[in-house]
Amino acid sequence: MSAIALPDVLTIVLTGLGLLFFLAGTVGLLRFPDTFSRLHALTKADNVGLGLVALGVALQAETWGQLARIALVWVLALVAAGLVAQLVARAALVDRRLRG
Amino acid sequence: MTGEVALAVLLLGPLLAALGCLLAGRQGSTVALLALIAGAAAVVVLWDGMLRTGPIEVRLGGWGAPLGIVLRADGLAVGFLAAAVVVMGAVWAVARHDFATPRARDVFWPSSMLLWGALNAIMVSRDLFNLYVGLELLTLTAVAMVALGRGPGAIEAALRYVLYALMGSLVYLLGVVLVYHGHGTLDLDRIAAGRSGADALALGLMTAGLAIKTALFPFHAWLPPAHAGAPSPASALLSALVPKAGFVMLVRLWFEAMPDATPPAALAVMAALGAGAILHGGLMALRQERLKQILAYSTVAQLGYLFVMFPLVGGAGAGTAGAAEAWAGTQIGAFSHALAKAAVFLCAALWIRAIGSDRLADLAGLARAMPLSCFAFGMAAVSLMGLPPSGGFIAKYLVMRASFELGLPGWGLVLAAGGLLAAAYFYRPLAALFAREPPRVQRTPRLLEAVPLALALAAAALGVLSQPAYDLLQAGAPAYARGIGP
Amino acid sequence: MTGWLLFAAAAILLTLGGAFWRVWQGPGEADRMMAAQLVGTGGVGVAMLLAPVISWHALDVAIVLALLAAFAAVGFVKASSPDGAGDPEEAEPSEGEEGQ
Amino acid sequence: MTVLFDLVLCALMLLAALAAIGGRGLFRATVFFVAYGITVALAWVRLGAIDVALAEAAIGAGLTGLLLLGAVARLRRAGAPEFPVRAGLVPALAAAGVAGATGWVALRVPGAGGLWTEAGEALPLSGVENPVTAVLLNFRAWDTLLESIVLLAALLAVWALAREEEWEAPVGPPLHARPGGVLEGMARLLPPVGIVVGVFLVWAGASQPGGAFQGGTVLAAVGLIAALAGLVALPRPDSGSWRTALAAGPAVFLLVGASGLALGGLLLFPPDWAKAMILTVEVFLTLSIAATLALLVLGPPQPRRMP
Repeated sequence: MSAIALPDVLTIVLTGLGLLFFLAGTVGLLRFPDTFSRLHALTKADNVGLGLVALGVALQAETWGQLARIALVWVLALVAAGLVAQLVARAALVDRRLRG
Repeated sequence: MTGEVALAVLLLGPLLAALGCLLAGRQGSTVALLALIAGAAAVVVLWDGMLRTGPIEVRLGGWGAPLGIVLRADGLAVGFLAAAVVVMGAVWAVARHDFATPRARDVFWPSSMLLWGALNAIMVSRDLFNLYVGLELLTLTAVAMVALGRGPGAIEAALRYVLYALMGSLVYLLGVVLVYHGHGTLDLDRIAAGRSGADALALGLMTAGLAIKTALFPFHAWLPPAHAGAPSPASALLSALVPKAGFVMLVRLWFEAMPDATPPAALAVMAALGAGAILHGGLMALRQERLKQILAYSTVAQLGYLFVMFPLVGGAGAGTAGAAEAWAGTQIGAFSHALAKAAVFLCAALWIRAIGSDRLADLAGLARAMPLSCFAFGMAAVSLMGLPPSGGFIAKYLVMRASFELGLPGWGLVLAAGGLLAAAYFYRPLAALFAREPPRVQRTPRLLEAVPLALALAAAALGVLSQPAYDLLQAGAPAYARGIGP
Repeated sequence: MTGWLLFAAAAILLTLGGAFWRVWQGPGEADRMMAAQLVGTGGVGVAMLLAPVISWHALDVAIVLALLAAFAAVGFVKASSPDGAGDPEEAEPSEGEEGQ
Repeated sequence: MTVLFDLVLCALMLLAALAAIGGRGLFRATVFFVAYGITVALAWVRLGAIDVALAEAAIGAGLTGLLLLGAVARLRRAGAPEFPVRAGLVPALAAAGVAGATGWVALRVPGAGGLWTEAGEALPLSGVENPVTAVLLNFRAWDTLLESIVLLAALLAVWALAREEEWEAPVGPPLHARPGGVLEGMARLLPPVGIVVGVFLVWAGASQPGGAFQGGTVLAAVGLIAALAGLVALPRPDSGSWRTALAAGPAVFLLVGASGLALGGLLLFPPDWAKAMILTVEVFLTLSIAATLALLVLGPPQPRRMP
């Protein structure tokens, strides 16, 4: 049984927390009553989750290039999720058939 | 080196020409003509070089198998390269008049050059995956040509074609994966040198995929609507050349790459499917009211002839003179079908231009107004029926003789039945053409009518000049079919 | 560490199972689309978690996934606009009684 | 842990595939197809095939989703009945049988081990360090050359679907968006990033996963986002500059391949020049792949007035 290095502990903690957010997002997606609240649960939860996962993986990175890519992934995901949530919500608002 | 340059002209030339046609727009047909002239010269160089030094092999990029791709122009390949350039040239002459609108012109010229390039690539390739890529290119260009046809029927036919073809591709590719798994190579000769427990399944999958692409009965349902729905000059390419690519790949697989994985029963099954195609295609052709549909079903039947070869070349007779005759007869049959079928479809193209229809009833009396093309149609029909003097006759004669020599007369009788059916379904259009009715037609230049006539005469000449064709086909033929004792 | 990262990746995949259920169940098309969006974000997370384990080049896959995450959703909102080529923001919400 | 991950991933992949073909409704099937593309990309990552994962992520999860959703919407507007997307039992069983037999035989028959050794030995002579790029652009350049032209053939087939009188119209539907809206903002934000990513993938392809196809797909995708927001004018199929873009990659590839004849053999890349030749080909190929894919997704030319 060897001691676990500090970055590894942090990685486990951060990615573990990220997992919880993913789980929360999914529970929201499954349990919330209508389309708009489901949208809301999802974009918030999985972006924080993804951010925590990204931080956790970043601690394992070996080069600056890898760090930069991890950051880019997260920023892209944030932007995409925000824009998409906005667009889909708007579409559902305009056309109620999309809400089911 | 000369051979390598000639191959480069035949492989890269059409592809470059296709890009040139895309950029040239209005001048597309001129670009295509230049490529065809260069291609014809290259075929002559290859043919000559091969007769002097044997099959010409090129290791692309200098790598060679197993890492790289090997090309080889053997007798079979050069024969099809020659047939392709002749048919392409004839189609060029008619298509130049038929595809005048911007859309038709802009799609047809690049597509036809790509189709020719893909065909050439398949004929000389010795690599299973490279063959797959060539077949994909061929199929997609063929689909583009079907989609060029008018009306929703053409789109439906193109869609059906695409779905069948994709299924065939995937099944073939699955077989290629198994071969690579078992042999660690994709090169035909290296596959032949080794054995793997996966060979039987791999060959089965690849055969199923290629049977779909070759429209072998009962996988032929896509062919009649596609070939009848495409614009007629395109139909000539599709019917005369495209299914032959799948056939050549099947021959390479069964007799060159995996001769050990093919039990006699499997060979007989292939021939039985061919027999099914001959009977079904012939009977269906009898029931059609439109000329192009008759011709399309005739293609289904004629493709069936090619598969009767399988138990005669492989199996018990392998390596005997009979096998060599069946081999040569079948390939000569394929060449003469290419020439004759292109001729009849080009006739259909001219007649549709002249009278706006291909219904048998509307063709009545056309022989008075367009005697040259009607004569060409008759000549080509003679070859397709297998009557002398024609390539079709020599082909059928050689294969039938082989079937009697090898003690398998049943297959010979199937060919005879197919000939009778062909005579029956060609009787109807011929009777209409030569009926005593005054035709009302738009004038067609005589020179255009001479194009199908030239093709029909070439098909007839194959019958007279069968010896050079036989010698050509012996060059690089697999040991099975070389007529050397076992 | 490898074990934990793979476990976390598997756990995120499991939460995506929930998103699959929402895609299947709907009821609205907006719900299905947003659930697919969650699958995309989860996929980005999994690709990041695999990076230290399999190959750091997996981050490039994560970037491409994140960059194109919005792609299907944009197609969706375009397609659901009246002429199939517009944007929900060009239209007024028709029946907004529950969406205000 | 690897086993657990593999099991979950395979289960998801199968679920997505079954739901895409087994459920009712085109829209749902399409969404599952997108989800399937994402899981398949992850499977390629897991197998270490990053090059394939990149292509699958861009094509399977990106472009195809857009294409299919557009098709679904078009069918609806045309009033086509919502036909059941339910695979028949017979084809399903046949497909399962073929897959099962292939898997069984592949597991039972010892593998010959592929060509890793040969490829490794030849790699120093190939001009690049990424073995995948060496195979695609050097050892088996003829395949790749033909594949790049296959894309063009597919585009010709799509263009053939246009009616004669539509040939004067721009490709695709007339795309527009609210000026200053969210969609337009996105279309201004993502393409610069995407161009950097796409160019990086091409440039990096010589030494690490990436290459013309992956880079070209990303460029096509961000170009399409700009087009979807109405920021770029869509070309007509007879536009000379666009046709040049379509033909440039294959043309340069063909000419470089033919120039090999002067250097000793068809498609020969002499080791000293191989890197320069391959990079030249890749740059032009990227441009053509991006243009071809974008035009493929946009579809045939359409009249500007909607029915």
